[in-house]
Amino acid sequence: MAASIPARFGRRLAPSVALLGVATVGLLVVNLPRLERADFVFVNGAEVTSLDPQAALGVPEQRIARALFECLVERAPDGLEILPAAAQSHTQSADKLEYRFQLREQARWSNGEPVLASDFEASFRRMLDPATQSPFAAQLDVVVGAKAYRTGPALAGEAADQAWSKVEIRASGPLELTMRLEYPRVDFLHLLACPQMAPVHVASLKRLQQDEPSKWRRLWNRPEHLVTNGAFVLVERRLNERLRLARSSTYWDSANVGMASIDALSLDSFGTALNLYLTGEADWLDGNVPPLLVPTLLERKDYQRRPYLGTYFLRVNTTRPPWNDARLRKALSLTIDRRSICNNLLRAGQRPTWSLVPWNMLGEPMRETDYGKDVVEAFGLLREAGYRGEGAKRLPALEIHFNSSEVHRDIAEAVAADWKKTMQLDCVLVNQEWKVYLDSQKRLDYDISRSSWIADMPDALNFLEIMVTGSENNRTGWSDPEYDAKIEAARRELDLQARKRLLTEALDILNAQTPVLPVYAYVTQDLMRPELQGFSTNLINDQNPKHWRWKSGARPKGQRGLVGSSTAEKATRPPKAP
Amino acid sequence: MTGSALDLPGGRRTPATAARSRWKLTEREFELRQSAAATVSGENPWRARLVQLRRRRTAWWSLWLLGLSSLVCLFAPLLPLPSPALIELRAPLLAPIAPWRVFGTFDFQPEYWPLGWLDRQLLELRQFLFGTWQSGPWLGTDSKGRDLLARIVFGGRTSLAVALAGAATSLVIGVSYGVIAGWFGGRIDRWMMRAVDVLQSLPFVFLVIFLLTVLGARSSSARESIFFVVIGAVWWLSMARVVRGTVRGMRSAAFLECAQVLGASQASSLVRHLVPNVLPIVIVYLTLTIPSVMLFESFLSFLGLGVSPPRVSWGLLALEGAQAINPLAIPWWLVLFPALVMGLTLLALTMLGDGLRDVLDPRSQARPAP
Amino acid sequence: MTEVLLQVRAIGKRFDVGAGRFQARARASIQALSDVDLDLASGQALGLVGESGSGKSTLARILVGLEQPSKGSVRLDGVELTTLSRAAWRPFRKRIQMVFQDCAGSLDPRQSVRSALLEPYRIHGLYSARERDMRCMELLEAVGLGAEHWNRFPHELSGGQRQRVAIARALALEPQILILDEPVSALDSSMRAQILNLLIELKRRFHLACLFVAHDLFAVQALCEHIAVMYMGRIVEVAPTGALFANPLHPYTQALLSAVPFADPQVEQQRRRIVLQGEPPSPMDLPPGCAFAARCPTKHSIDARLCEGDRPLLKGCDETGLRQAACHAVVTQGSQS
Amino acid sequence: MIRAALRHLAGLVISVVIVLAVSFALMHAVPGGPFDAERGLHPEIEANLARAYHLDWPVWKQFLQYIGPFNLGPDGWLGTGADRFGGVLALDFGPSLRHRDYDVADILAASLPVSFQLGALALAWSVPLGILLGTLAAARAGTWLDALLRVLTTTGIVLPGFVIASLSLLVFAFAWPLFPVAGWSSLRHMVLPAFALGAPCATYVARLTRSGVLENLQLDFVRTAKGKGLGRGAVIWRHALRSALLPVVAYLGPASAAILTGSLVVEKIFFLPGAGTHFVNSALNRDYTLALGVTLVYTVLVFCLNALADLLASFLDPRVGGRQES
Repeated sequence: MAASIPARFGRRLAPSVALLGVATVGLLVVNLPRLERADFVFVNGAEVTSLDPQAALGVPEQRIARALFECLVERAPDGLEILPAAAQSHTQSADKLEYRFQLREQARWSNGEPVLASDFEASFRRMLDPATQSPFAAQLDVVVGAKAYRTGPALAGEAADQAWSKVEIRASGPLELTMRLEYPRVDFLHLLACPQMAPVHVASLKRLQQDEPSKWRRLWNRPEHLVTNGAFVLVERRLNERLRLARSSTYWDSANVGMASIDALSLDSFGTALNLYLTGEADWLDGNVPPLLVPTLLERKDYQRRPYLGTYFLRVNTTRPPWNDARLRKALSLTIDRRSICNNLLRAGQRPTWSLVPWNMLGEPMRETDYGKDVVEAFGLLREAGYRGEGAKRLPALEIHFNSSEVHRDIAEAVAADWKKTMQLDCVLVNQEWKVYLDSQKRLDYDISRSSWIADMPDALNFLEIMVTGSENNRTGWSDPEYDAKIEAARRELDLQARKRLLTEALDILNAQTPVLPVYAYVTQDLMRPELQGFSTNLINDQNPKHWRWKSGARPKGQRGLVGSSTAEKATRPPKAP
Repeated sequence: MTGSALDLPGGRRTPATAARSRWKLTEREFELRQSAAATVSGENPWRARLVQLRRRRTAWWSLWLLGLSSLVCLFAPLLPLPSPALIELRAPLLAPIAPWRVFGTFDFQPEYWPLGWLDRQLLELRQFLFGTWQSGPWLGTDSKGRDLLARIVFGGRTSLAVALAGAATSLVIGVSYGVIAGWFGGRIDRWMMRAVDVLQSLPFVFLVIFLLTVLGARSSSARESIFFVVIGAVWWLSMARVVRGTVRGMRSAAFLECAQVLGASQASSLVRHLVPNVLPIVIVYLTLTIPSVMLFESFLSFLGLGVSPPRVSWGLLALEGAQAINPLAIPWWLVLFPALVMGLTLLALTMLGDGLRDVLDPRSQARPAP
Repeated sequence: MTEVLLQVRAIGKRFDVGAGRFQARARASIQALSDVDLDLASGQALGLVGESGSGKSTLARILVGLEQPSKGSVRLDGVELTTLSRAAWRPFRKRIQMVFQDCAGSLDPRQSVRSALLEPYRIHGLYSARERDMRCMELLEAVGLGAEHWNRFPHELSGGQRQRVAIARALALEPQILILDEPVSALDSSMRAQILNLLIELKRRFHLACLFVAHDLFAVQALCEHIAVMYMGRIVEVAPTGALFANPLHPYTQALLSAVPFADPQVEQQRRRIVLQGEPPSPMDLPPGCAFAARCPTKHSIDARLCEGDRPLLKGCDETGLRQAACHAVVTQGSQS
Repeated sequence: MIRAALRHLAGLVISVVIVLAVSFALMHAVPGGPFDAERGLHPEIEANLARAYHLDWPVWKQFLQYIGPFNLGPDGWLGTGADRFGGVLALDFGPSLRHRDYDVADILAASLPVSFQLGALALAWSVPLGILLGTLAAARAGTWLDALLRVLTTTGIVLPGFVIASLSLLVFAFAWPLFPVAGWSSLRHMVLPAFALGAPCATYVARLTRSGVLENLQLDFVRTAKGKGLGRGAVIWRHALRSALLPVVAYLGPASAAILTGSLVVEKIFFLPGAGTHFVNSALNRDYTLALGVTLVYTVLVFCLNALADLLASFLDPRVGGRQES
């Protein structure tokens, strides 16, 4: 093969040329515009699945929804009180069935349009519309006509308006919204304070739908299209990296919003988050601190722990013998050395709990017993059930399911060790990938399955509701009509004392039947700059970014990394009104 | 020469049988010759390679190191180590303590995951031999107070087992596939190799996740055994390629045709001639496969799809160590020792592989060893 | 005449070339052999001589079943061999064996001499273990190797020794027919003489019928009673060895013979050298007439159109019919002589 | 040449179809769906979602709808009106089931450049350095330098990627704060990830080069060059190295594939918004469309990189190029 001279020359140069090409292309291919460090940077956990508040399923999504949108009412930063928000006031009828909300005159959407009652009506309608597929639609079932509308056929035009007219959510004036309930609920305002009840600007949505008929579903919550009524607007969104929020100039209370810009990092690896925090590139991170680190962090001033309305518990498959015997389940529960798990394994101040409802929410005393006695009691139950003493039956081996995570594994190991020690019960640990784990729980294909429940409202009912017969969150096969009745009664009970009594009775039933084995009550664990103010300390860790502010003069700036030069003002520029 | 050799037809009077009888050996003659033959031992190619290997010091040491560590891992329950599964939350994260300061304690508690029969026997023997004596925390303890040395030794068991099993699976699949493709050639070969091409461009993380979830969801204890199915299923591709290439090169080798002329069946020439000749390259490849299987295992651990607790593997230990690193607390021993052990083993395997390649690869046989 | 053992009739072989991934059918084919007839009589040796590429090795391989002919038949004692399956061939392996050219490759590098020699017995399940050993030892002795080679491996043997082992192995099953495919061409000349002498001896002692394939006449001359000359897949001349050397009929044979150096310098000096002009035709595209026509020095003396247009057939050229040649020119000569 | 290209293309098409079909089948066979969550969905809403994404269809029908630009359902792939999904053949990978504000194409467009940049940087430093070190080791074969380089270059192969990443982080971000710990916005951010990702590649290239150069030094033409009086350095650089680079070039295909896989680890540790993250997460989240989209792109990518490496090898080596495949 006779190569011409240029070809030979090319051959000699080819490797270097190729490599140079790779390098330059590599450098040029992406040039992420640098962002000035935001006023406040926090680690938000996994990437938010959607900015649509009506689809805001998890904690990360709800935080962002809180920042971008404002509900009719909101919770006080450090308590259970309900404060006015988008609605400056509200009234209830005497029978507690009708609510009237007076909206603020000066409230504006980020595109400059006033926030009207009709916006809220349209927004609730959108939430209930089956085509929206909002996972929260069922929460409004208490509103007259809502259930019929959301389970009805997807309609359009005249017929849809017809159907909607039967739902008692109505803009009774430009700034007055009326809602009517089927039965009184004491926690209705709390429900409305949840981020998923925030309004979206349906009018701009409809406009976009006309302009971009094929892509509007995914375009409307891009920075250039998203219209919000909250304290912040979306400036930039980088998938799997960060959300940049900026103070909204059209917000009615904008003068009192502390942070000019906020970055929410989509980062769910604690190690990396900690690295960012320690190098000053993040100001707040919360989440599951690896127990290994807890002792080290405990010495730091910026590591804070507070009670959190969450329970870690084990579900028992009550459809599988012999675990359909409540005595055996109780024995399982009694022989878990919760104190050891909390003190030795978790170490961040989690509290042992014997009740699904954590942190004495119902005022019942936290059960303080010693493990030795519990074990003896468990032996008694076992003997009663015929699994101890003369001619005892042997307990079959148990499978403990948990999703792949070190902490879950450790707890499962500890529990298995306890049961082995006390009941000579052999346990097989089954480490499952998350979705497989959920699936086996859903199909009741397990013996013991690790679970947890985090309340989205500071209310014991929120915990107890999950064990109702047929609830999609029950997943134990357990059912008790008496329990169901008590929960149903508590839902409609307006008298707080009576309601508490009903819930306590329901809890007693649950404790006696033990379809779930509560292990510990969660704490929040925050690593946060001490200079941060306005941080909410409520039990459900419901943060409203609007209140966050730096102690005067403490605003972090010029931290290394992330500092750019060119686009300084971009972060604070409000989006243009269309 | 011409004159004498050019026999006339009359020269071949002698009947064949008569000719042969003259060549018959008597028993005595035969035994004499046999004993003479016994004094000369030919240089078996395998043994020759072994001698050559011994001359390569790094490879030879690697072989010893690997043998030794395999032995240690195999007889792990016999060693007076603390239990690798015993959680001791009162004394977590102990830094390594030199043997001359704390040589051992009498705290042994036999707490393990379900052990096999052999391991139970070994454990009993250990208790008989050493009682409750156990070595001190020479390499420190992890966040749950488990002895790191014991975990490394037992983790080595898992890792080596996974690696060996994975390599063996890839061996079986790869060799049979490669031999079939190379042996039959033609259209079969083309399609089989096309399939390998396709599979090689398949991003196999899905395969792994799929197999680990679907199969692992049912039988938890069999997770390790699923590993090698998965890994073998992934790693046989290049093995198949290599074997196929060798077989194709050898298919026209005269000694295979000789065997055919002698009347050997296809199967028998395959087993008798082809396989022994393909074996060296396979062995070389195997020593290079094992490290990558071990690395892959650690990669799976990183994704949370590794061995299931309370069992350990080196990959898992290295991951735990890597995750424990942060600027606040640096339990260096948690990352150093597992990485060191894993690194050394893989290093030894690679060196051995290099040595074996020099010695066994037919390409390198032609030229003298450097 | 002695009985005919192996009868080769009208063997033709085409090789398809250029069948690629996207072509089911071949673009062209090579005619390696066409209409080859041979008889191999028991205890007699036939030399098959020709240039490389003339198809002689292919023929040898067809005879032992390594290749399937495109047409024609090979009969051993009247049994058709070409259609036999590999398994059906097995009983005939004891009667017909082959020695390959590549003495380095024909022995498995990972087999010792002993196990190589034992292999035929193992395959055919003959004899007891001790008897096998004994026979192998005999064979070893028969090919002139000693007990010291018993445990050796091929890489420890010289080329000649390897070929001896290969011959011994071919003889292990006591065949009647031995196909020798250029058994000495890979050896240096002193080795070559030794092996040739060994073959002559073995042929006599074992009463072998041999087909000795070689590319030079000199090698076959010592062993063979008859010689066949091949050119481009055809046999152009068959003759008893002495007669062929004394009076080659076919111009190609003459050319071949003139290339053989003679030991006697005087004879050598006086000899007329025939240097062939031109290239042999492409085997993919053989001319319709005599394949040798383009290079034939005698062509011009006869009707060139006849040579180029009409393919000469192999015909008897003397009274006995032992001498045959395929040349238009020879036929006329033969009738004169 | 054209025939070779066609052959590659045919292989690619077959691969893609098989990969898509297998992945689709695998994903749907794995337990759990995209909308399963700790907090269970109301059954009606779940059914609603399933209907909207046609998850209630038989798998084969879903697959056909995914592939084809034809319309199997009453409303196309995605629910209502004009908002329908074209299918892979129309180069439409559909909407992501998890990142519900994005199309799969958007996600890929946002994340692939980052992965690509990372991979290119890793290759750009590791290959030349590997070649340099390998040549150096070969030139000084048998000396302490060779031994040192050998140990060094083996370390890169035997340590898992996450260990290298963590250690480099510990040393160069904490102990000696030269580089930021995470993020992807300036050249300084790219140093550590590119290092961690490229290290195994560099070591492998070094080993390949070393053995290649050593082998070549014994070849005839190199000896001839030496005989002509060329200096040892010149012999190595001009002659031995050039043909020794062939295996390196051939390795570039697999290397790029390895770098794509490795980027998964590095992206996670250094918090980079690359595509590797989606690769695992989409499978774990049962984000069917995204997972298939990523798989598809990676298949094409790996395939093309291998083909490219082949091409480059044949360009560099006249023997490879001139030889007809038998």
